[in-house]
Amino acid sequence: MLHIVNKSPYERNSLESCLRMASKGSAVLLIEDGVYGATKGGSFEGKIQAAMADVKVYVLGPDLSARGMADRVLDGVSVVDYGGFVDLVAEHSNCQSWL
Amino acid sequence: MPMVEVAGKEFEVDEEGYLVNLADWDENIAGYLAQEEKVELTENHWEVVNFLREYYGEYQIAPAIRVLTKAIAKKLGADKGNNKYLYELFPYGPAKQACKIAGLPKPTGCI
Amino acid sequence: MNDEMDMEEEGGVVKQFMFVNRKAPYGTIYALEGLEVVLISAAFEQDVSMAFIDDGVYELKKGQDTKSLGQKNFSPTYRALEGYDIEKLYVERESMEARGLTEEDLLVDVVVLDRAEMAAKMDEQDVLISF
Amino acid sequence: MKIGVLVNEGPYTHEASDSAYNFTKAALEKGHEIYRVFFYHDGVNNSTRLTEPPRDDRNIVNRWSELSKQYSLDLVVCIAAAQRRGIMDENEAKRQGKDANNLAEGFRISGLGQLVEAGIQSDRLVTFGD
Repeated sequence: MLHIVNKSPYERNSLESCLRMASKGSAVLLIEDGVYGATKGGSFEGKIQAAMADVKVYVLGPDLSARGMADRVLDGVSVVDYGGFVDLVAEHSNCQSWL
Repeated sequence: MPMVEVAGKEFEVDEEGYLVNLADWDENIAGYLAQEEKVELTENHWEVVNFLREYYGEYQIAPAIRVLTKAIAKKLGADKGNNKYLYELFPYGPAKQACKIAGLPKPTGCI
Repeated sequence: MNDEMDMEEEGGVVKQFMFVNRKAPYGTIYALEGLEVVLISAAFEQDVSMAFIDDGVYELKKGQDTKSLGQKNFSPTYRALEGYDIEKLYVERESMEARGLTEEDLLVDVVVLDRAEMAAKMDEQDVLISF
Repeated sequence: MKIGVLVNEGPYTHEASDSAYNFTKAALEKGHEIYRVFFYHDGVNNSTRLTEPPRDDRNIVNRWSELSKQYSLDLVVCIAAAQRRGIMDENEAKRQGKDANNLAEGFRISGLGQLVEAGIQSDRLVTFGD
């Protein structure tokens, strides 16, 4: 399953809820303001790193660059473009957007 | 929007003849709305109209036709809870006509 | 009363649809318009369920009274779902408890799932629509 | 693969419509079929042809219309949500006795059933919103 999160974890609990519900082996894609969740130095860093033991984390490159955070991506998080976003949707049997 | 006067009471209907303020509804107005739909209200019609008003009062929606027939079958018996019976009473559709006469809002979420 | 024409079969496909509710009522329109989709989905003969997670649990709180708001109180409509054959209402236990609510506070019968059970339910869906 | 897209927010305030557009375009360019893009909630505001952004900004409405033309994309606006928010095509405006209509080219107004149907017919349904 693919989980899509578009909210900053510093503003809303979407990412936290998503990680609570994402089962082992699923993927989490961070888009829009959600990309802040995958960056270094913030207080959410530890939570993402812990989650990465069970789930694969992706972040949308165009949203990251737009926010000046392209050089802050956490190690182990994969950066994808819109084509990669489409591939993730196609590869997983279903997807849930944590609006 | 057009204003209509029935039995000394003024009320508003929309462009398609639906009652605008649900609270305005009374039996005289139902009679007027039925006349506009060319439906002559009998006891059997009233049974459905009153059922719809009760349903709306309880759930705040007008039921889907499938749900209406099922619920009527449960309350008034299978001889009344079927499409044939309801369409005989309301030839242009129980959804459209019975709801209008019952003063319920115009259905919006059509398929 | 939305399906004057009966849209029964869609080529006989039955998919598992889950409507995921995570927003409180009245503050935004998502809960109300989400419910409208759920009611329509009943006409398509699919395997429909609703999940209430996070603030979505508040949608089911008993005793809602919107008179002073001038908004329609749509909470009674959740009780109509049964008549639409939508009977799988799942509430996540952690979300409910975190908000100080119990099953007795809810206006419909629900199935309370803990988070692992809810996660498993989500995984098995064909289509998830979230509001 | 057949993909359905649901857009729940209007243009400009939220990035949702931009994300949906960029996703849809990328999917089409990769050779996927977009079964339908369905606009719900404030998402219906993506379909008003009265939109007139500054020249140096993107025109979100026209962008959808053009994509629709290029790929014969089915852009469906929910009628119930549209009526609440003042989005109308010519027929609906006539039916409601309104003096104007504003639906942009390439969009059509239809019922919520179109969303459920998109879920049934598509291999995947992706939601964009707030």
